[in-house]
Amino acid sequence: MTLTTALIAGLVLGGTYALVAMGLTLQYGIARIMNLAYGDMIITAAFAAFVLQGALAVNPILGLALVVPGGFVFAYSVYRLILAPLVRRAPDRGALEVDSILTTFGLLFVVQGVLLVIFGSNYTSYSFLNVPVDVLGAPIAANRLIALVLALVIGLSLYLLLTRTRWGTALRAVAVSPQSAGLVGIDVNRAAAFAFALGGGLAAAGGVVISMYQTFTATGGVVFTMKALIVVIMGGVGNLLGALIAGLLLGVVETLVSTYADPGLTLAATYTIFLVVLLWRPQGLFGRAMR
Amino acid sequence: QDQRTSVKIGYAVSMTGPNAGGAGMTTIPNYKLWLSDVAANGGLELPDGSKLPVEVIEYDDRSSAEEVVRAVERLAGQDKVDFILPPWGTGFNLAAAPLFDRYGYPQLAVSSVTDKAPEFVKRWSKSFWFLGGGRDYAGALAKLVADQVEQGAVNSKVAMISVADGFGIDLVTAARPAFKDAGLEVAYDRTYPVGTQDFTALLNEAAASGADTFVAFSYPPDTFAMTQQAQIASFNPKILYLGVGAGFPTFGRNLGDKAEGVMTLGGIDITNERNMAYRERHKELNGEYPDLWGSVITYASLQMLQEAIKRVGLDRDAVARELSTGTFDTVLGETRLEDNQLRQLWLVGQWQNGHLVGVEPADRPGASKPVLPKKPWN
Amino acid sequence: MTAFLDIADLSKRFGGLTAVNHVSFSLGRGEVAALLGPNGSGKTTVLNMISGLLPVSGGTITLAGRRLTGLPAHRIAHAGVARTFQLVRVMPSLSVTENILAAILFRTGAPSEREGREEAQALLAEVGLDGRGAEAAASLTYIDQKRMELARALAARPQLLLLDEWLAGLNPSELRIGIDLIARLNARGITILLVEHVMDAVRALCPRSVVMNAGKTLADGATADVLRDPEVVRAYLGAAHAVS
Amino acid sequence: MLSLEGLSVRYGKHLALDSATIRVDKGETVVILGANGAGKSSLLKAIAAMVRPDAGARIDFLGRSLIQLRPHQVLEAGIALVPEGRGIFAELTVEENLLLGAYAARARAGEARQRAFVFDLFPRLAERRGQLVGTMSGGEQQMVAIGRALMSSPDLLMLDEPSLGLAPVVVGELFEALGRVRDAGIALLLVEQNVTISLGIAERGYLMEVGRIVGEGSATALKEDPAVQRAFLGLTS
Amino acid sequence: MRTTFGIAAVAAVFLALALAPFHLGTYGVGLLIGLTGYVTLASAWALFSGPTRFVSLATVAFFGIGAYTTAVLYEVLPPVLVLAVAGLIGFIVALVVGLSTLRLAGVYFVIFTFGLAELVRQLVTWYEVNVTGTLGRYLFVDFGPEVVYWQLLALCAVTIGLSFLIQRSRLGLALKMIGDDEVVAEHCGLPTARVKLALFAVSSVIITLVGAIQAPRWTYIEPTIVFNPTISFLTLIMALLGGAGRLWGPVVGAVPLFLLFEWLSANFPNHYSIILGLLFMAIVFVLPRGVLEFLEGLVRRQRSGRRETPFKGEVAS
Ligand SMILES: Nc1ncnc2c1ncn2[C@@H]1O[C@H](COP(=O)(O)OP(=O)(O)OP(=O)(O)O)[C@@H](O)[C@H]1O
Ligand SMILES: Nc1ncnc2c1ncn2[C@@H]1O[C@H](COP(=O)(O)OP(=O)(O)OP(=O)(O)O)[C@@H](O)[C@H]1O
Ligand SMILES: NC(=[NH2+])NCCC[C@H](N)C(=O)O
Ligand SMILES: [Mg+2]
Ligand SMILES: [Mg+2]
Repeated sequence: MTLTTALIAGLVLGGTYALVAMGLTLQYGIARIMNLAYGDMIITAAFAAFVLQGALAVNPILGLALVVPGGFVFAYSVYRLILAPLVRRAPDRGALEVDSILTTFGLLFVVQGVLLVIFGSNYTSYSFLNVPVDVLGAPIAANRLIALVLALVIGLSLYLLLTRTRWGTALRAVAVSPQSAGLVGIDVNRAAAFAFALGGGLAAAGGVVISMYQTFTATGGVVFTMKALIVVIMGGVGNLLGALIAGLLLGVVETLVSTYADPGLTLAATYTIFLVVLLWRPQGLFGRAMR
Repeated sequence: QDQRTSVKIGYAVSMTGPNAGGAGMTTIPNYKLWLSDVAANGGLELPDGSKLPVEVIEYDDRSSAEEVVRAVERLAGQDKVDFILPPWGTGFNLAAAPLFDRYGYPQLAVSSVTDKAPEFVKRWSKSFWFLGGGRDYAGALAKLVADQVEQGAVNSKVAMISVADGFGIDLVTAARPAFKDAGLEVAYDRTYPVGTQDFTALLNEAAASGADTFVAFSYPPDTFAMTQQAQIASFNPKILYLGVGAGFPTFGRNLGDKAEGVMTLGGIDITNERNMAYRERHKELNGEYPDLWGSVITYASLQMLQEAIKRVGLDRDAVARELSTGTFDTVLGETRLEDNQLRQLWLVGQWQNGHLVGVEPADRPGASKPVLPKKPWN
Repeated sequence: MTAFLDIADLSKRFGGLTAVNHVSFSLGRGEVAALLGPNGSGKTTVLNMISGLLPVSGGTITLAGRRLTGLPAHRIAHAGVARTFQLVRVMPSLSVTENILAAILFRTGAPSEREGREEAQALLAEVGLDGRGAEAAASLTYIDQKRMELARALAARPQLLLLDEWLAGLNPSELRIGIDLIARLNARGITILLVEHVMDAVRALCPRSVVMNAGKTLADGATADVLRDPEVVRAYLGAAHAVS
Repeated sequence: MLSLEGLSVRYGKHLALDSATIRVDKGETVVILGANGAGKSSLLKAIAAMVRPDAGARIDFLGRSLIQLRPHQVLEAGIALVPEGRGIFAELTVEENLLLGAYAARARAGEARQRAFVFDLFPRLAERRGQLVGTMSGGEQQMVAIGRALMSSPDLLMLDEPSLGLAPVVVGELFEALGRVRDAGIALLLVEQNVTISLGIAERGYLMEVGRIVGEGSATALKEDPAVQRAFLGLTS
Repeated sequence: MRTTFGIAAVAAVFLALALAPFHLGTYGVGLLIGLTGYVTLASAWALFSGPTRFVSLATVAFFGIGAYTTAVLYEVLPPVLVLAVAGLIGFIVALVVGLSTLRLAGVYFVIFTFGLAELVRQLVTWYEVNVTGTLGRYLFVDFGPEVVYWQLLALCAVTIGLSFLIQRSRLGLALKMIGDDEVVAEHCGLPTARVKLALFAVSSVIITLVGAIQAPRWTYIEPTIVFNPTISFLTLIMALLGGAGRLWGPVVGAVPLFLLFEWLSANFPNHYSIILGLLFMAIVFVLPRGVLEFLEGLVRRQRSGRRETPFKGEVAS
């Protein structure tokens, strides 16, 4: 396998990681909710895509148009109904963190339980667009390529939105200091709900795309949550571009280790890279250091 | 004891957590099916011809060894059930084995693949092992490939990958000497971690090794991912052998024609009408066909239990003895255990005409002939 | 006079920005001096390097002949340096007394907890917080938190006290009390380096001033002279103050 | 333009502000004097809806009640607060802080003008547009905070100890700038310990003591008041 | 005086617990093992993470290391030495982890510790696969569950005793200082790095011992079994739910939660997740400050001392 092929394969793999992580970085970075049920939202979207394409014969790409708004609305309602009261009562960030960990831990079980009741605990998968596309001489599965493209498009456009527009800056301001955000006329609750919902939409997009090429089970959400968290932290909390780059980096590292070292060490390498990055930059690759 | 109005049967399986996928495929649906069959039959029949309804107690072990141990303690010590059905998975069957033994319950361990079964039988006399060991599967595969080499159908090189958990490692450790003894050359031999999603690199390296035979001792998510990625990479080994998951009904359904020729552990004898009937009933009750390796054996083991109870009653020692020595009529046909192990197994199966048929042991009645080389994907 | 605190060629860079640029000055034992300068000239950064909050980029800091540069903050504290912060830092989940006790119990030669508590009461009284010991530190007003911070700094029995705008935000009558307090501390032999923008206080307290501008030393000498220096007036004091 | 009555604030059981009643007329500059802990900040925070006052208060601004509004709505109504401790966005740049200052709908039209005004007032901010505010000096951060508040084109600007931590030259400039803000027709409500200078630009003032308003008068009258002189103007020797 | 009485009462409870196996069946003992295991884990976790607020997800790394040590050494060494070696390994790993995490804070620390646990698991797996060539070790012991229980109970008593002593000493204050503001703590003369390291090591050694003691329960030891991240999460959740900053917080978090898990999985195996999740959210809403403070509130309100189980009374209302 040539280096180019390995690199491309790595980027494609990393595209998935990045796609999944960006929603979480919005939810945690801006809405300040450590959402342990994030992976289960992804799985839910995967099942939704599965149902759409199986029972209703809706192609998953079109399915995105349905599932992503669904994820948005779901996350919005979750925020408004369950999380907003906690945000309101939390005296400080630490307390909110504890509360949100505990609550979304509960939510994780609920979502998982509902999926189990509906779909059972079986492995689920379907096949869609599993056709090779030639990228610089490397055959890449079209469905995976979609994940990469989607990650890049979403990542870059959200990044521009967040850094180049007033509205995006306002979202970041909420992340930095919700107290002061109110003082400049930002409706903090709405901004946080929106960011959380946006994260939900991204989770849904991730879920749909992942379902196109990956086997999933009702109970497999935790894996996504943790992988996403790793990417988010490595990139720097709340930093979309960081999540994008960290995701791609991890993908590339895994593929390179798998190709040139030992496939048995891919995950070990992932975690090593992650740990090394944090040791070198405790605030993540793109986190802003503050005293 | 004459006033008893029911038979209590309990089990703890992984309904949640990482093991739920496996249990949800091989174990839970078959427990459900059997219980519903028994109920439809008016209950469990006893030697005197009377029937007692089954009272079921089920626990979720949440994929945790400590939980499964405690659940079995609870079934035995607290609920005082008459029989305990085993949990899913090699590790959990072993975790529970000392308790089954201590409390004198026969343990009909199905979803566990272990070469140590003979030792375990010595240690725990009421344990029964139904799915063979790594050496059985690896040996059969080695024989099959060696035959093909002899016929000149494939070269003698084998590329082999395995998942780094108990199952994958057991099989690959058995396969190495087995392939060597069969005169095969292992040209590529790598292990990947559980949860790996991307096999591009592995498949490319395997292809580059020049082997005509590709063997993956893999787990369902890996098996599916690998299958898809093999198509993308136009990876077309003449013999393609995949691990757990290649015998799942979804595998055949999703791949359609492309599944033709893929080999894996297990398989069935499609001329066995009772097995085919079982499959339909399974589909009717659970909404899905059973997998083509462990499921039918799980069901058969339960039929044996049922029959043993019918023959000797609810005395667990007697039931264990009967299971050891008796001959049973199950969906697998005539079934009996040797040294508490089921040895009549399909060790290699191949997808042929939409069915996963048993091809090895080739001399077993009902065996199909392997069709090789496997057609390229496209 | 041998220098008690000696700062030699001290520099601090933040990425591209040089916040402190080859600054040197020294204080004699028992001296009280002001470190002045426009906003952003690097005063707090100098204090941060002395107290060990920030590592230095270059230069050395010595206290009574002992090199502080490179030591972790707690070792510097044990060497006799205590400080307050420009933006107060309290330990919010501890009570006021515990905030003080913290510094008492971890200084060198720490007393028993009982004695520590008594000492904490005395310190609180000294800064005007008597009777407030049981309150949560977070619920004090900003100014009271500053008082508490000073008590905490004193609890370490420092030889060198660094005060970063400790007098800011006091009204004139409170300011007088504050100035008296600092003068009292100095009379006890504590060497004090204070960063302050309240010129009345500087004039009242500090015979000597060092003025920084854009990371460099602009002037160093008797306060009266320094404050008349046209450069200092232009960069720091402004026309209004030049008159007085 | 702003008038409030019976405003009380409690933290737990502690009554920090006890039915305060004040008013600020259009374009007027009002200063609030009081010892530490008197409740000055609490008063401003209650107006800005950063703390919930007790029921029964009345806050009217430009003919509209501010009771029950949330902070962003108060700003939208035309009141900006430069809070104690500045409340800047430490992890954003100067530029972004100012951009957010003009987040409110009411601010958009005059944004360019206000920005020019702010940069004119604080040239340092123009030099440091790209710097993260968290890494700026205390005084620089104060400039950001005031600049940001001005960006919303407020009708009433409330400042909680704006001179805190500023170099003398900047304080001079700041109050000169505040004078210009006032001259631009913006009313100012000021909490300030630097009494001499604040009474210098104010028209009127209130005196507070342990949570209550205890006095009111024109700036000149307050300067003459012996009690005020004793408490606030007694300069150090 | 009151403390003496309290200590006596606690000692009596532990004594009663030690005698419990003689009155309970195997299931009862199994239940107590699980319960004691989690109480110990949560208490040990809170020992460091409670006051310092460094939320660690490395719990299972140490737990698994303990279990593996037992699996590897049980045939070779006498049990006491096995535990000693396990503790020693846990201690060394804790020092390495502690030293490498000194600069991290907040969620970065949380996820770092999670990554670390996964790394340990991957390395153990890789070692077993490539060096020993087996994955999964058999561990046959010749003692019953009571022995496991007694060891755990002793460890639990030691852990709680240790927490008690630490909280009353100036070390307790030091930890709270670190939790509040590490910079200020340093400036108060506290060698924060050393204190953090020491406490992290103590907590980790205890966690390692829990794993080492519990391992014989499972007969078969495999990385997926002993490095199951759920253990880290449950430990953390239990401690937080009870109130991680308090001596009895982890206990009153772990006990009801553990029993709730058990009760739900027995009675609603098919809807376990949903009910558990809903209950969980309800608990967070109803008990914003953890179970312990809620209980204290109850006691304060009704001096009569009528005790209720924390959940039933609250969730129903
Ligand atoms: N968040 C809070 N929690 C509890 N008490 C508080 C809080 N904020 C202020 N207080 C109390 O309310 C009273 C008034 O505080 P406030 O900050 O309004 O005073 P102030 O006049 O602004 O004082 P300063 O000049 O020190 O800023 C004080 O006694 C203070 O202790
Ligand atoms: N952590 C940091 N990262 C980057 N720049 C910093 C950092 N800390 C301080 N600076 C910069 O260094 C310069 C000096 O800051 P410092 O806080 O020392 O000023 P100061 O003299 O104390 O000012 P003030 O009187 O306003 O408090 C400022 O320009 C500031 O922006
Ligand atoms: N049909 C099956 N899925 N059988 C299960 C194989 C053995 C089991 N997966 C294990 O833990 O090793
Ligand atoms: Mg400063
Ligand atoms: Mg105030």
